[in-house]
Amino acid sequence: MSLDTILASGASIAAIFSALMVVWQRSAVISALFLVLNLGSVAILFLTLGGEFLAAVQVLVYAGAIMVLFLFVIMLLNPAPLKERFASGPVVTGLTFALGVLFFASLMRGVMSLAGAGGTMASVGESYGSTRSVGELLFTAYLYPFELAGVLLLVAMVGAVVLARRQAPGED
Amino acid sequence: MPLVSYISLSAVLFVIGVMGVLLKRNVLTIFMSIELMLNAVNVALAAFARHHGGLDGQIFVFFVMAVAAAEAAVGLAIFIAIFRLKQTTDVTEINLMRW
Amino acid sequence: MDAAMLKEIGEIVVRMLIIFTAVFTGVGYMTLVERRVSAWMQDRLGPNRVGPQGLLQPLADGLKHLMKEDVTPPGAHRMVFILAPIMVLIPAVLSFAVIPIAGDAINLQDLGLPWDWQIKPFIADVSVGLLILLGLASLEVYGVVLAGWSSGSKYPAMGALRSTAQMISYELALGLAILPVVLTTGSLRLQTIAEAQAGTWFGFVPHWNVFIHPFGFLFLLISIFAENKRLPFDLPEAEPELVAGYHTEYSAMKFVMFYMTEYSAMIANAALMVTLFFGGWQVPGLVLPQPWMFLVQAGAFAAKTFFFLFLFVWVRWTLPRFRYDQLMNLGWKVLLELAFINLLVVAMLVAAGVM
Amino acid sequence: MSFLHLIWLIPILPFAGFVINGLLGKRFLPRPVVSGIACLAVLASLVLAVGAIRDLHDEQGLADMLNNGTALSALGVRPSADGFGAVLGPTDPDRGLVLEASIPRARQIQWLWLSVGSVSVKWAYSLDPLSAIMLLVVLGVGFLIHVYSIGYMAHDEGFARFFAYLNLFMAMMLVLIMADNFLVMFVGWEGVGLCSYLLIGFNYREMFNPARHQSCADAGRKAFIVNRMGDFGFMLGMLLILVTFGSLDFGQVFRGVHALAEAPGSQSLLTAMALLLFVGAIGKSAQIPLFVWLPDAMAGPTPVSALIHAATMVTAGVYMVCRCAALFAAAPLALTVVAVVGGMTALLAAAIACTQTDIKKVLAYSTVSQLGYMFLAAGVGAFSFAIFHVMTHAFFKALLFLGAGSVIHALAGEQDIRRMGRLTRALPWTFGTFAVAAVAIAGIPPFAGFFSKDSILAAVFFEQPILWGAGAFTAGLTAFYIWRLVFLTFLSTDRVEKERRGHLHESPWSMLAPLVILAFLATVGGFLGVPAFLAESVPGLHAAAEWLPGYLEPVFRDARVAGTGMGALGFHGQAAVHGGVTAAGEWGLMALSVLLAVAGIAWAWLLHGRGGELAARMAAGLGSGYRLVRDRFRIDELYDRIILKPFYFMCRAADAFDRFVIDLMVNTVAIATEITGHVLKLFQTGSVRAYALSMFIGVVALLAFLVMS
Repeated sequence: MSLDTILASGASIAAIFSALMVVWQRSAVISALFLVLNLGSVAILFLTLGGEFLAAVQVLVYAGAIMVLFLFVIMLLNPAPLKERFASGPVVTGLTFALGVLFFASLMRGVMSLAGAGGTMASVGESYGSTRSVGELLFTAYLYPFELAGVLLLVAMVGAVVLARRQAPGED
Repeated sequence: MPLVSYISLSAVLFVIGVMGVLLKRNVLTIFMSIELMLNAVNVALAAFARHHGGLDGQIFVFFVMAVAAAEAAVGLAIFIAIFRLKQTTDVTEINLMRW
Repeated sequence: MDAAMLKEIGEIVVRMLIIFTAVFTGVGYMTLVERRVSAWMQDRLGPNRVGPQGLLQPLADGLKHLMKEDVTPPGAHRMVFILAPIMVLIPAVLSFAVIPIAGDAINLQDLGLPWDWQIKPFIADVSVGLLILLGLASLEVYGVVLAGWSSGSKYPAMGALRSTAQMISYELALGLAILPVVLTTGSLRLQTIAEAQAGTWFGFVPHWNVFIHPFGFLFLLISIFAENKRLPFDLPEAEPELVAGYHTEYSAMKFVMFYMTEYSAMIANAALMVTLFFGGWQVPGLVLPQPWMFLVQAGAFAAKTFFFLFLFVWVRWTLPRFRYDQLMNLGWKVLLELAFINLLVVAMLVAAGVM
Repeated sequence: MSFLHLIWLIPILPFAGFVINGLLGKRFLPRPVVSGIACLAVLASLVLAVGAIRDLHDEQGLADMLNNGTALSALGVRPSADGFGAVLGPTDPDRGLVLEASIPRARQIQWLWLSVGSVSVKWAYSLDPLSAIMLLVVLGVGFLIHVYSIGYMAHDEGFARFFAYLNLFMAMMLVLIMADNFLVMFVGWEGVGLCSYLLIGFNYREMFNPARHQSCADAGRKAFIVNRMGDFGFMLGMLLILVTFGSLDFGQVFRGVHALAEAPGSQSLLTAMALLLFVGAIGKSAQIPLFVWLPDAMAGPTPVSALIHAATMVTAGVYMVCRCAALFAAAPLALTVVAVVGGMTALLAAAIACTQTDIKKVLAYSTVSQLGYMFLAAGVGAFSFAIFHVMTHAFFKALLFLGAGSVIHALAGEQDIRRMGRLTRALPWTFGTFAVAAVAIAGIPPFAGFFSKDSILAAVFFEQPILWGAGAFTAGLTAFYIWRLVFLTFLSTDRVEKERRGHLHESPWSMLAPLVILAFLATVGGFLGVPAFLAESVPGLHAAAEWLPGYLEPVFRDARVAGTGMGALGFHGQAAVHGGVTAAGEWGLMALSVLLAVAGIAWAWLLHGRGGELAARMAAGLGSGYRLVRDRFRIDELYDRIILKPFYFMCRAADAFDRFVIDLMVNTVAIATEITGHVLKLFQTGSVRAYALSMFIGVVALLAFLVMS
């Protein structure tokens, strides 16, 4: 077992555990914390997949910005914790679980077909996933999508400001 | 780890996320479950990118993150607006769009 | 475990020993420096009783806090309440892992030690070091939010909200202020950035980024004051309004951890400024045989860093506090735009081949 | 680097003036600054144009630029892709300066504008003798009118807006003139149309024709809509050209025309193209049947009428036909249509002008009539005479309008010539210059109008004798109506209303100076094109013999080669083809036209010189015929009857169909939808989770199906 495999396996276990806890916990804050853990684990998985830039961005953007925003909003709203763990009664919950199992089974059947079809990793060079290589691809082949993503973020920002703005009295 | 492991992990995370969306009562948790699903997809994308030896998958991950950021900003703003109106984050009580 | 692996682990341990020892000592004595310098500025004496010139004061403080009662308020979320100070301290200390303190590696044999170990001037050689630094800086917010939330009390909650908003806001300006350096250097690796600042113009002006990007440095400086919640931006812990901000309810060792975080983040940020804009460990024109080169460079780095630490203290006792809306206006409506314009101009100049 | 490299600046400068005055003028700039910017922008363009034209004819310089490769290697000289001349500038095929020394022509390609499939259109300007003449006329007259406007508009609150529009107009007109392909020309074409609309409706709040409840805005709209009809023809023509030749570039299209003209059975295609383009010209230059907008365009301020609706924009149609001379020359039928339409319009409009009582209306119909002359010239292939007349007409008609404006200004807005008279003492300068213009348009030698009009008539005489008759009669009418105007306005009896008498004053010098300069030009402008036989027999005039036609000859050389018979009449008039015509014949024609002019003036004096009794008696005697002419042949009413009324009827029919047939169908669908909706709404529980669950069920089912199958 190489170091990479140990790292990846550990991160995978952490990721699954934290994901389960996200769903299981009643308190939104604790859920959010476990989600941060999950994101960190996924960042490590990215590292094992050769995406060092991606891992850094995952930490910077997801953990550093998006989840902080979540926590910030949770604190701002500070809702009282809800009593029930799940929204529906036992029957619907059970049925949903059954559906989930069926969904998972279908997915895994598709995934397993990969194992036969040469599910090996290609060998890649030193620069694979480096900031420079990702950046070069991003600013050449994916330039338009990149610009569009920028516009999307701008629109989202404006939208968020408009939505969250408290209306002054007498303003329509 | 071989490709199948990564993809399986991705599937597991995705299903957990789906379950979270379907079962949870708190809108914020539901929203976090959606992030979970997006992450699961990101793992699969990065794994396939590595499998093919190209970087396009990683670029997609990058875009997914951008979209997630936009989504989080707008989504949370909507939650704030709803919370001001209903004083709750319980999704079963938010049904203004009912006929 | 073979010899090679032992050697490797040994090298890493020594690296960590050197840097973390330096940092923790620095943190401890920074508290003293702050108190002595402020006393000096206010024409007082300051702590001077414990040891010669009060030099043992940090130790005494640490012992005092160790023995104090650790109070957990009844409304607190116990687990998160304990987790929060850890979550602020770890990223702050981890930041030092990527900051280089000298140019070339040093062999322990050169120092007269028996081991043939190459000690690199940094703990981890990460090609995205700058991103890691930014990421760690943003992770620090968690501890703050959680501390405020888990205390179950209004003042910490308000303080945490303010801190979070302030830190998120100024992170943008901070990142934008740094980017011009990345643009001209072409690397996110801090050692590369430091190395790129070797040499001089006209033989006496050192080739430091601050002369290329004066505005970037200015914006970074302001952002860092805000990131560290130092005066004039210390709104989150403004004592007339919020008692002590998000760590109001903390006591004993947990409080010490917040205290240490503040100073280690200060040192880390000072080191970051030095590395990015003041040539890091560069001493222009200096060439020495190896053990001395390393030591002089590390010393120069420490000296430059100390200058900024002194600046932090100096400013604290010079400028009054901003109002919160002024702070937010400055961050979003002035600094962000200016930093962005600066970045645009630099990008144009780089594209035009001027830089 | 010569001025030729800078021709792109010529339209940009007025455009910059438009932007500055349009954005800042009203709020931030004082009036002297506004007018200064506007006038200086035009003046700078004029200087640039003069410089560029000088460089264009600097043969040594051109030869150096073309041949001296070593000196200019730094500039990247290379042979142009189509083998015509050489390209100066960067090695980008979509940019640079292309010189054709033989014409001479300089083409400046700015950038690749559109590139769709195999078609690419470049934003390109060209400067050759034809556009040079137009440039000088437009910029020169335009500058004078800008200066005039400073005084005329001094009291108007829309001062900045006016100059902004005026500058925009100049920019667009220059684009039109310097265009190197149809599409760029079309941009200018539409641009000047837009400015025309904006400026006609400049005083959009005021009523222009209270009797018919028309505001100035309505007049603008009428001009715009009528012009659109013509533009539609232009667009169709462009499309046909594009489809046929795969290019809109003038050079390529006309080379294509030459190639196509050789092929059998191509006549109908060429004729169609030419006629479609001519429809555009009809609209823009107010010819039958689309002339109705021009008289109403007099709703605009008088400098606008002078600049746009007399001197420049309306001649764009003539310019376009001449620019496309090669195409028209290759389609003789189309050329005949041009001539007939031109001749008819000239006669008809002159007749109407004789009966109008509004000073600007008279001049408007006069303009229509003169434009008819120009088309008449173009229609017989005498393109250079058409341009000659464009030039002289610009001088004397702009002068007439500005003079009229001066009168209106002095009379505080009075436009009815029945309430004028005896103004010579109060307005000596205005009267003097106006009289010069009147002499010029009447065709009295040696004023400008005489030479251009006489050249046209001489050319027409040998090609279309019937049209010559119409033209000659029109010349007489022209002399009559313009001198009727002079008598009624300045001489005759004093009929000015009392309260306006006191207001009477001579205009300020900013208005008079342009008048004087234009009067000078209207006097001597004709000497640019003295007929050959005349020049030879008058000592000292020899050098001036047909200078302008000679100057333009290279541009119309294509038209000579391509055409058969008629098209050859581009240069040196009829003599080149009709070798048998003697100088005596030409002398005779000239004498006849002078005689007609003098007769017209005399008749005007007889009727209106001292009092209107004789005129009134004559009008009564002519009865319904006179009223028909006075009511402008009731063409507006005719259009109402045959176009608008049926159109409204169709609208009502469509409305009814829409209500009772379409709506019924739509309502049925709507009611069905509503019922379905009532059923389906039960599924809309408002619960996000329910939606998510149902989506998920669908996803699972789909996935299961895909994986299992």
